Amino acid sequence: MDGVLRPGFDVTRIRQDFPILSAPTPRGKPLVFLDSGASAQKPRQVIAAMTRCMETAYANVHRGAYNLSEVATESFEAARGAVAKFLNVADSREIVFTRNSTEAINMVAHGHGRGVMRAGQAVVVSEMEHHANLVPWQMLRDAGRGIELRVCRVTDAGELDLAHLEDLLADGRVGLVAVTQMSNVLGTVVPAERVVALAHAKGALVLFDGSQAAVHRRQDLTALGCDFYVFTGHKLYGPTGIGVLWGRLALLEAMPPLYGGGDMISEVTLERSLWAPVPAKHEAGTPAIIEAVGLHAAIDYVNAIGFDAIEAHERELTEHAMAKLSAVEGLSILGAAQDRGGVFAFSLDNAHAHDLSTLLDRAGIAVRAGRHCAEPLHTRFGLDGTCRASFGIYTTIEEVDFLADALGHARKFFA
Amino acid sequence: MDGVLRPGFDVTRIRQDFPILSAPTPRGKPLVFLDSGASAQKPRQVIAAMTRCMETAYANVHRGAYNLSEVATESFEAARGAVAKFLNVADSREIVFTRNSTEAINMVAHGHGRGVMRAGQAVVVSEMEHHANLVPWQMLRDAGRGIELRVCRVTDAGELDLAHLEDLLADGRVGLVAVTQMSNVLGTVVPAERVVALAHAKGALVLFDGSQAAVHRRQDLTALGCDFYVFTGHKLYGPTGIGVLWGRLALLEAMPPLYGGGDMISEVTLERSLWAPVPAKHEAGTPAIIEAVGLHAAIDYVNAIGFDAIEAHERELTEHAMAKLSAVEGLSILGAAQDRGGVFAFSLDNAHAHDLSTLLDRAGIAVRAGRHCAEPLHTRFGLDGTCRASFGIYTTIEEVDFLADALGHARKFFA
Amino acid sequence: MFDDLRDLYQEVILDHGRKPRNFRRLENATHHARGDNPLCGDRMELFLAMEEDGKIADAAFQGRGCAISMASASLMTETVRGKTPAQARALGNAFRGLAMTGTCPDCGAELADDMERLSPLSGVHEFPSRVKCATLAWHTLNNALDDNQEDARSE
Amino acid sequence: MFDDLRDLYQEVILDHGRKPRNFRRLENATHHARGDNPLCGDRMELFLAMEEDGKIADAAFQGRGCAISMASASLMTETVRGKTPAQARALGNAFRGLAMTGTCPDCGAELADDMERLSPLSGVHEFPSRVKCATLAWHTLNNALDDNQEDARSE
Ligand SMILES: Cc1ncc(COP(=O)(O)O)c(C=O)c1O
Ligand SMILES: Cc1ncc(COP(=O)(O)O)c(C=O)c1O
Repeated sequence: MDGVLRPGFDVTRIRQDFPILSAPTPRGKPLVFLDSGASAQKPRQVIAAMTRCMETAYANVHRGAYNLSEVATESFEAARGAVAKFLNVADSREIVFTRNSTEAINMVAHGHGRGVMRAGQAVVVSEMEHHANLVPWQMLRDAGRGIELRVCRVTDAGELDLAHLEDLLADGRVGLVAVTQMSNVLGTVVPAERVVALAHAKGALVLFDGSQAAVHRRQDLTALGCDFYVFTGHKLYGPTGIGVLWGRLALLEAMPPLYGGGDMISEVTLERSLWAPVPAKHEAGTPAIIEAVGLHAAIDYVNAIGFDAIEAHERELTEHAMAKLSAVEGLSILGAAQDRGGVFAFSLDNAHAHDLSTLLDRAGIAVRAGRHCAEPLHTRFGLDGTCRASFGIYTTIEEVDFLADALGHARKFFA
Repeated sequence: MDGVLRPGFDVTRIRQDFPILSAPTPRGKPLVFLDSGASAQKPRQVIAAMTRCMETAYANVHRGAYNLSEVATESFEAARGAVAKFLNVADSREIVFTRNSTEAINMVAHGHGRGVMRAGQAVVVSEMEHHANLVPWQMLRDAGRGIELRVCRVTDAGELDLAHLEDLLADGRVGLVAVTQMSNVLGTVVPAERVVALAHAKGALVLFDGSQAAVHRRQDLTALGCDFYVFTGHKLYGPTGIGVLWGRLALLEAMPPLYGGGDMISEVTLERSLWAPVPAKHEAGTPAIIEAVGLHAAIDYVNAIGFDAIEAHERELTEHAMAKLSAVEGLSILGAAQDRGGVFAFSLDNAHAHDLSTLLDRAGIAVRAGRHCAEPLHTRFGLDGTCRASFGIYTTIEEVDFLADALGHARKFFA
Repeated sequence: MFDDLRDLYQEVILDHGRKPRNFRRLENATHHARGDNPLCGDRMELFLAMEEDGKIADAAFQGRGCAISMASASLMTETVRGKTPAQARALGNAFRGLAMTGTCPDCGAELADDMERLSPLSGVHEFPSRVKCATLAWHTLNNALDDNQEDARSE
Repeated sequence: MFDDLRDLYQEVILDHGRKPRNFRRLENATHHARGDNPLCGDRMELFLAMEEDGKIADAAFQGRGCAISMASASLMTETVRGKTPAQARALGNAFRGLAMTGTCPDCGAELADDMERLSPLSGVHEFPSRVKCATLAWHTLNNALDDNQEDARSE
């Protein structure tokens, strides 16, 4: 493998893998990219894998009997295998490639929600969901199938209110608990094992939205024991256009397909069609072949660094950021969960989030401003919007210091 | 722009743009890639555009207030504009990015079919549809909403039977005619203007599956006057993971969204969500940003060559292939449409399609074997499967000759 | 650190942003509309009271948003008073041009004074994602004049 | 031009492919299954007649497919006759190994003769997309022995 990383964690070395971090900028200021939570940058290993696929090994998959198509099919299916290993699940037929997390969740809301759940059952989400894990369930609720939507509260500290979750589960009518494993606003890491235990005790399945968590923490779904899991390639240093739905085989098999087309059928007459086995059944049409190859390279890349190192680096950054940002006058950080990752939403007392992000951008600092696709959470905390800084494997302590410093100046600017 | 092409058509020069055509092969034989109809190869301009995006201009779109996100959003939206121009439609809000043609058609089958059409109405497809334009309509028919599916016959020559189409339309209950604009098996180019005239005269809308046609012929949807149109990026020398749904603004607005999530809503509370305006409403979640940029480069690439040149080259290839293949003993070509493009399905009298494709692969020739996701068409012609050779802008007369020659040898091999 | 941003955040803007003028409900409003910029969460409600002669007698707004959108709404309510709907719309068009390009070559003499008053917002043209903040109030104005009950959106 | 393909398409294969043996319905079949390879359109129906002692008395098939799948089915029907289900399954496993790797290191003496007869198909291991053609008949055999009414699929 090219670009094998030294053991330990060398952020300077890692930064060299990301061409954009040294690309020219409009005003010549170095890019301080603190929006990895929205989408991460891509290492050259990912870019190279996609290029190599297009330059030497590209053809449509599953269809041709010729060598090039076999090669392409092998690399596509190898990506599926790599995802299964990444999530530590044994059967790669349980890996369905999607466009992104959003599509993966919607597929469950349609296939399992409309196709398998029964009237009178309920779905539980939480107040801190990304819209991707809220709106599909609202649509299910509103589809006139008698499925209820329950919302688990978030505490003032920004944690999932487990006592409330127990209440919501108490009547045994909850069919599915669909919650984020890590908040994209509060940084809160949800006690996933507890959630599974509570839900399973009441006969409810569990879907985790791992869009953020899969980037920051090692995942072992076999140990975790959830029933569905989703994540999205572009946040994991992979390309856009590819995401993952994992589900237990029997669940994926029970789900009717949402899309019909090529590759997802085994027999078609004008009168009827027979579905192909899982996962093909849920992957109609030409899949994102080049992107699957890119995602495979991204997984190889983070594996080569290793989650021990990634988690340690993030812990260091997070603690440092907590200390530094708390010291900025007039700054308040949203949420104070015990277990949190490298995502910080904050407000400055004398500046609107949008104005603040414009200032920071001038200093070369990319942060997001707004509600981060989590409007109900902002409503719950009485906020119109916040700025958010989120870290990646290439984020440095110096960048955090620079952010804190810039925030101090921004407060003076608006004074 | 790098790689501007000389006026006229220089296939040697074009081939140099496609790295895979000179990449090493397992047995050292030059690659004769005759499976572009399944998926086309990618020119370096497309690869470079994607690489440039990832190396210098990548961030999530529509969300950040910082420069890099603005730059990414601009290039993403510029791709939408390029697609609108490519199809010659005035309003780029009518362009919805999808994963591929299959998704685009399914979105119409769900959004328009289930969301807008009424019980008692019918959809017309033809016998020569790709499964992508058949199975979604079967699923609509089987959804218990009282929508009928009618199938227009294909003549022995492999043309759409327009008299039958008129019959099917006669009772005025057809809401939508959804047909391929060019068959991926027969090469038949459908008289699209006639189909629109017949359908509109009876109050039916028209969707064209342009997956093949958009690659081979200049499209002008304003002149054509259809109502929905789909195509897929990977067949147009672009990346996988990106396709296009075009629909009239009012139709796209009337369609309820299929997926919920980020970017497709304008306001979310726990109780309800308001949809964003079209096209955002139909593009939930992080879109295929890098792939949209790649598709834009692919469109620029074919535009630089020009459809006059592309069509002339293909006409020459097609006529040559017709003559050469007809001369191969024991070979029969499926279909004999007046207006046909560079796609040939054929059978050899003494070899099964799959055996034949293995032989051709040994000679370096990549053709597809099977039913090409058009099982009902094969059933209609009483065939288990065929081999298919399909041409791209990089296909040469010499390659066609080589194919004809290899077919002659193959017949002797199995004699 | 941010000195080059004084072009965008001129003192007038910061002042109107902090203390927007005409920031209230208009009890005698004859026209009314909401405006919404989902990207950054700006939301406003605009009230107009029209005279019998068809001129805008009073304009006021409420809402929350960034300095740019608040200042723009504040300046707008000051500027449109006494104008006919047609004049107000024309001014809005000119302002959108200013916000997008930084100049207004077509602004004739009759708009000169008003554009002068709005000119502190011209710096926004260098910040594509902020143009919407500046134009939201004017989109909302059009909707109020149209009596359009849908939310205005600055696109 | 295709001389190096004689390894895959040995004369035996071409012969069995053109004139498959036991190509008929079995009227006295006790077991029966269908097999399907959607990628290339191979389809077959397999019939078994079991003796009272549990051995396979007769095996026959019908269907359409490529030379490899027809030859494989033909050779299989010849080979499994007189075997117990367990023996037939063991042979199928060994054959799948042969088709995938080209050799069968674990094939002990008791399988030697049968494997010898099936060995003309070993060339298929160099053609990953064709392995399924060779193994379809054996998948279908397992299903017939299981009395499984679902179509067999060679994956
Ligand atoms: C927690 C969470 N869920 C879901 C998503 C949606 O991801 P995508 O837009 O790739 O579907 C995101 C990211 O935006 C997220 O942070
Ligand atoms: C006519 C036609 N329609 C639809 C499709 C499906 O395209 P995709 O797999 O990219 O969705 C194809 C290609 O496979 C095709 O040839």
